[in-house]
Amino acid sequence: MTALPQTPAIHEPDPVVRSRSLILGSRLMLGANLTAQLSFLFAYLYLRANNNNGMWHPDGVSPPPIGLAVTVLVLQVAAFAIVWAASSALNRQPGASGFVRILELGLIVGVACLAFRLFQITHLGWTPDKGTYVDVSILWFFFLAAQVFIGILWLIKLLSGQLRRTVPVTVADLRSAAEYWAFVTVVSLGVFLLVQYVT
Amino acid sequence: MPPRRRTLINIIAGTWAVLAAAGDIALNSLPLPPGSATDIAGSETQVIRILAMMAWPIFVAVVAGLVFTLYVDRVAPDAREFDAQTLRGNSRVQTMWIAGSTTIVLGVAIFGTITLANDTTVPTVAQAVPNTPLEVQVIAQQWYFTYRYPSFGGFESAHLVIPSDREIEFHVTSLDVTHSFWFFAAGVKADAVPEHDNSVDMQPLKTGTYRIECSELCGIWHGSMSDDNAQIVSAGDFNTWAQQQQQLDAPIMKFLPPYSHTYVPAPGAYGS
Amino acid sequence: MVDAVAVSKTPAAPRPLSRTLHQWGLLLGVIGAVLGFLLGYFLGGLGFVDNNSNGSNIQILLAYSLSAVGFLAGMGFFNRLIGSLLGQRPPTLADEAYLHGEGAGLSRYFRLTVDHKVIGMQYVVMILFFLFAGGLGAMLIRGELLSPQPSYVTPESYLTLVGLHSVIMIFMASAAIIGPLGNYFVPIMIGARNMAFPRLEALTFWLLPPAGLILLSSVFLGGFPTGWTGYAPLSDQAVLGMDAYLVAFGLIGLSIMLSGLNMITTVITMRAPGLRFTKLPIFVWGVFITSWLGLLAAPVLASVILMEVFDRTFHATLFVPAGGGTPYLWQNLFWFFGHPEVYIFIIPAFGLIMEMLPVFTRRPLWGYRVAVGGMLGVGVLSFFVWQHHLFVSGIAPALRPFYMFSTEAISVPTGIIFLVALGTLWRARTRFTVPMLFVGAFLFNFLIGGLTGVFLSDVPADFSLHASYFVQAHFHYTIMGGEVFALVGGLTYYLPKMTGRQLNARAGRRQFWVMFISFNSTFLCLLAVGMLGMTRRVISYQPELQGLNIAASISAFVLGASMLFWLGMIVWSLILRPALATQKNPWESLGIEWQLPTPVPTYNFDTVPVTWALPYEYDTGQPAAIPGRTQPALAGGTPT
Amino acid sequence: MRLRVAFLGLALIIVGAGIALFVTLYLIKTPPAVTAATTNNSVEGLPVVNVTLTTVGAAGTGPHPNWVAYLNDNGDPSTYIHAPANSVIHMTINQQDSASGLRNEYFGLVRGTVDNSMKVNGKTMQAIDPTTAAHTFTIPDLGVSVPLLGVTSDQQGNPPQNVVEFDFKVPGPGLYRWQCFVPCGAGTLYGNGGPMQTLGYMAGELVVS
Repeated sequence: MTALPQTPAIHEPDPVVRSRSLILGSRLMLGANLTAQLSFLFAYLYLRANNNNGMWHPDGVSPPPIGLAVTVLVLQVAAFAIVWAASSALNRQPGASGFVRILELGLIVGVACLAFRLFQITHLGWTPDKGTYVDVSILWFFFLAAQVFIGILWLIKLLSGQLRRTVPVTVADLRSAAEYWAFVTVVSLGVFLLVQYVT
Repeated sequence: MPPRRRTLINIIAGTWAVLAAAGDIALNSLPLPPGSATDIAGSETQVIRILAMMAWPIFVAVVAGLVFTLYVDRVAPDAREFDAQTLRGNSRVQTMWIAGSTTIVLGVAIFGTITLANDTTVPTVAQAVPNTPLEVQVIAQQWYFTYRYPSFGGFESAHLVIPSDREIEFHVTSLDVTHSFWFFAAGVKADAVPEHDNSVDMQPLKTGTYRIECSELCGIWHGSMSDDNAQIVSAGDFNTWAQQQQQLDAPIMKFLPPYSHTYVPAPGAYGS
Repeated sequence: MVDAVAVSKTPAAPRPLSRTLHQWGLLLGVIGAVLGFLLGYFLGGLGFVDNNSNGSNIQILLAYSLSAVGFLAGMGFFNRLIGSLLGQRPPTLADEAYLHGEGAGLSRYFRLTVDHKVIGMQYVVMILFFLFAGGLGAMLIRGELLSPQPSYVTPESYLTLVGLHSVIMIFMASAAIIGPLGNYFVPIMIGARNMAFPRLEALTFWLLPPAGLILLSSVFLGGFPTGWTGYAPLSDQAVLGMDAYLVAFGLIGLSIMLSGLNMITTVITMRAPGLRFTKLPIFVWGVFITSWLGLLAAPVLASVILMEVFDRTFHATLFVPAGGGTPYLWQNLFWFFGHPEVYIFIIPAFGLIMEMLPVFTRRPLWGYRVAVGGMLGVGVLSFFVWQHHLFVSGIAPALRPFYMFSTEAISVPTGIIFLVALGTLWRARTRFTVPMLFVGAFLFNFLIGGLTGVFLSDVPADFSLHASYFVQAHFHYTIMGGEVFALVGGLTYYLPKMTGRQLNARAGRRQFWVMFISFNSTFLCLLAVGMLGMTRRVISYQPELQGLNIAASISAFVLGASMLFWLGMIVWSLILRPALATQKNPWESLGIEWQLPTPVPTYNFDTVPVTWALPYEYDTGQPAAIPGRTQPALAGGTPT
Repeated sequence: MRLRVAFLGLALIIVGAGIALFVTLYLIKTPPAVTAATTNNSVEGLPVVNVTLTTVGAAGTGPHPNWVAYLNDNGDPSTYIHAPANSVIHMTINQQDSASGLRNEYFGLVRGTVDNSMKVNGKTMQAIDPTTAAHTFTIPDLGVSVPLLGVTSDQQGNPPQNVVEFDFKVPGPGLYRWQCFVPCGAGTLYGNGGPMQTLGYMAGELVVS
């Protein structure tokens, strides 16, 4: 027991390993997220195929208003595109702070997207007893809203660390966030197509 | 290989052969459940028997191998002997093992598929008796099975009675949560799912009184949702019983809903 | 910005108040839980959802969820999260060291500590607590089944008892090996100083005690009638205890998922230089494969629980046919999670026994690569078999042959584990220590578990055996006879490393034989009653089966007593017996974990060794790597 | 050291005893029993015993005052009936609840009683319209099932009630569960939750000794 040298009292984690772990961890999280989304997709298609009692899509239930839905989707795509652009900007010039303005814009668009999504959910005129199309869609919208909310928190974390000069944003951090937004955007697009057109 | 070890291996192999053969002979003659009251119960019994006869020698072989390798060469926990021979693997043995187990698995799967195909198509036994299958609806509700006989005016009964000379077509459905209709002796098990028609065919072979139980957890009285008085009776007895039951049911007949494979009962899901 | 300046002036300033709060984290957590409960109860009572006559679901759901959040907040889990949202400076190295429990005594076990070894020990205690709580349920169930009619338990209590026993055991089993031994030894075995995400690791542990307590508290709300499978629409109908089940299971699923994420990342990114995947100890492989199952399967559980909450609370009809739903939705999604879940139990046990086998046979693991392939095969196939739980449910009859085949195909990779075990044992001079006895018992029990599984995978046989005690005995053979036997053996093996004390070998040997024989006599009887037509989860059964049930119950009581005796042995060696200086490496293992001092230093390694081999080279007697110094290349040990 | 061990042991014993007490109390909680009153009458040579129950739309007392319930003479929710073996139970049910309708119409039929009939307010009936049933009294293992006619809104009396009387034979000793088959657990899915799954309300046991 005494033959070995004492370990140092304070051990500094290797920053390279740390950043690899963060990238890998966030991608694994997307994998887990994907299986959750797939179970919603399964529920949607399975209940649609079952149409028990004719209650998949009973009379009087219409898809969400197309204008609002398109707005939410456009904001979602825009937020993703802006975050992606910020990530590219940082990637081109690591260390430069030009990306901050772009990222702030992305945050604002993201918040707008969340606000419109919540507005959409509360103004659908659906109640949960109006069949399963309504049920899966509402639940899925909520799930997406939660995902966007997490994306917003992520951007806030990056921005506040950068602006207060405590935790400068690294290329890897921003790329992970951009990948996350890409994922949420693709899912939103899929949900939009399903809920609007595969009713 | 030292002679003593060879003798030991021979003894183990001999023990395996004797045990495996004795077990399989016993399994071949044992009256295994669920018995042979119906054609599908018979084929289930046969499948269970064959699987058991395959599993037993494998079980004995692995246990013999374990006992041999563990017991014969064991040393005390604090012994400091080492075996000089270091084995890291043997690709031939591995390939053989994998090929062997894959073959067994394929065989079992093909055998199961064939049995399943036979069970779900026309029964093989009843061809001598030309008749149409008797439709019997099993209605599960919390916590009771009732039975409807659409070819007898749709009367309903609290006990299952079926004739032994006809093929029976069960249609299992539920009025509330998921139940499972288990007619053990007949080898019939079918989930009763609300607004879903789950159909099973079978040909009774033996008359008798049997037990029916619910085999899917359905609430407080799940354990009591059984009936020890399910009967397979002769054709004559069945007709007598059906007439009696129709008389008993006469006061309620006008209130029963028209026969249908699934029901959407009047008090809806959440009342009203 | 004022704050930032202040912080940047004193970068390494200690923060006494936050540390005091942190020190009392458990107490604050309890206070947070109570406050969260009250807040949730209040918010739920504001009346934005109609109550039904069972009471207010939303109140209970919010109360439980917020109490879990409050508990974690009190423990200090959100400090860093909120800090980073506010752009605070990351914790200093001194803070990190404090969080690792550096220099702290026993108190580090009772607060948020991110040292993987502390978390491993916390897991040991929690697993044992829930193992015995679930075991108490089993004893009560067996006591009730002494008579074929309800005797001392009412039917409603019986269902709750069955439900609690099953969920507690599922919950215990899903973390039984990967929690204590995986967290403790995986970082050491891969030459890392900690997990990739230490805070996340602490979170995966601290999610579980609230989950367990919420689950147990369901008895105050009338219990839940559905067993662990929670089949809808029965669960839509159940009283408020069902909400406890949903919240608890949700937390468990979250923990499984996060633990999987953390383990995968750790194994991929934190391996010491030179440690290739082909040189990973087999236990690490087991944990690694399991983690993938947890990561990909548990989110499905989370989403299906979300759907059930929606159904119960807002009267949606996802599982109610009258409103367009279908019970099959629950069954499909639940079992899509549920079947990988049972391999989450058993694959770490495979890894664990294969890790112990070379130690006691004094030779390399026979066929390391096929062993890894076997576990991988089990893991991959486990995602394609879930419909074998639905053979009698009346959906998709055409798919039955496929699922029959895929289920039976799992026995090929499982058989490989037996091949590897037999190959390693072949002509080895096996040392009959207590852990080795448990390895042998694992192989025997799991053999029965596996062979009975073939009966259930065969559709015609399954028509007779499905949902009977045969199924119950089958999965107890795999989980209790497999995983729990591996856990008992594994803890006996590793406790000297974890605590510095060794269990009494003589008492252990006797305990083993009692446990092994009573286990088998219990579940062989139950296999028989299942074949004779006794349904699972019933309080009354056929009177003619009473004899076998009495035999099973008495054996079960003996089994329970032997488990209690084992617990007594642990307590005896840890607390009551005077501290004995045991050997550093009582099993003479070559594994790197045994080359470290006991207790293991906070950051495990001084310098991480760079040259690795599989730690099974007993012919040379050389450890794979010796921590603390850089090794010259070993024979056969150079990275390939 | 000694002290610590003793303290630990004491704490363990206290906690263990507490858990054991709680578990025991939880497991054996049963509603109050209704014991059959003996009479001098006999039917077909078997002694007759009397049992009287009341069904109400809301129990009014206990932990669930708004649940439907069978009440005993004291007005407590109670469904545990104790009766002697090999006797005939003369059951009187004061039915005070309104109709909610049967899920399976078949239970509108009177079965398993002496003469397969019942008396409602003195009038002999063999079946009722399933939509007018408020509850049923059904012992599946004895084949006994009696629908209880719901009170209508224009019915007189205080409280308005239908008195349902019937006789049924009790075999040898045993435990027979009984329940109601009208989905009357309002607000729960299929009306079969809550009171329908709780002993003392709409689920009970007939203990024959």
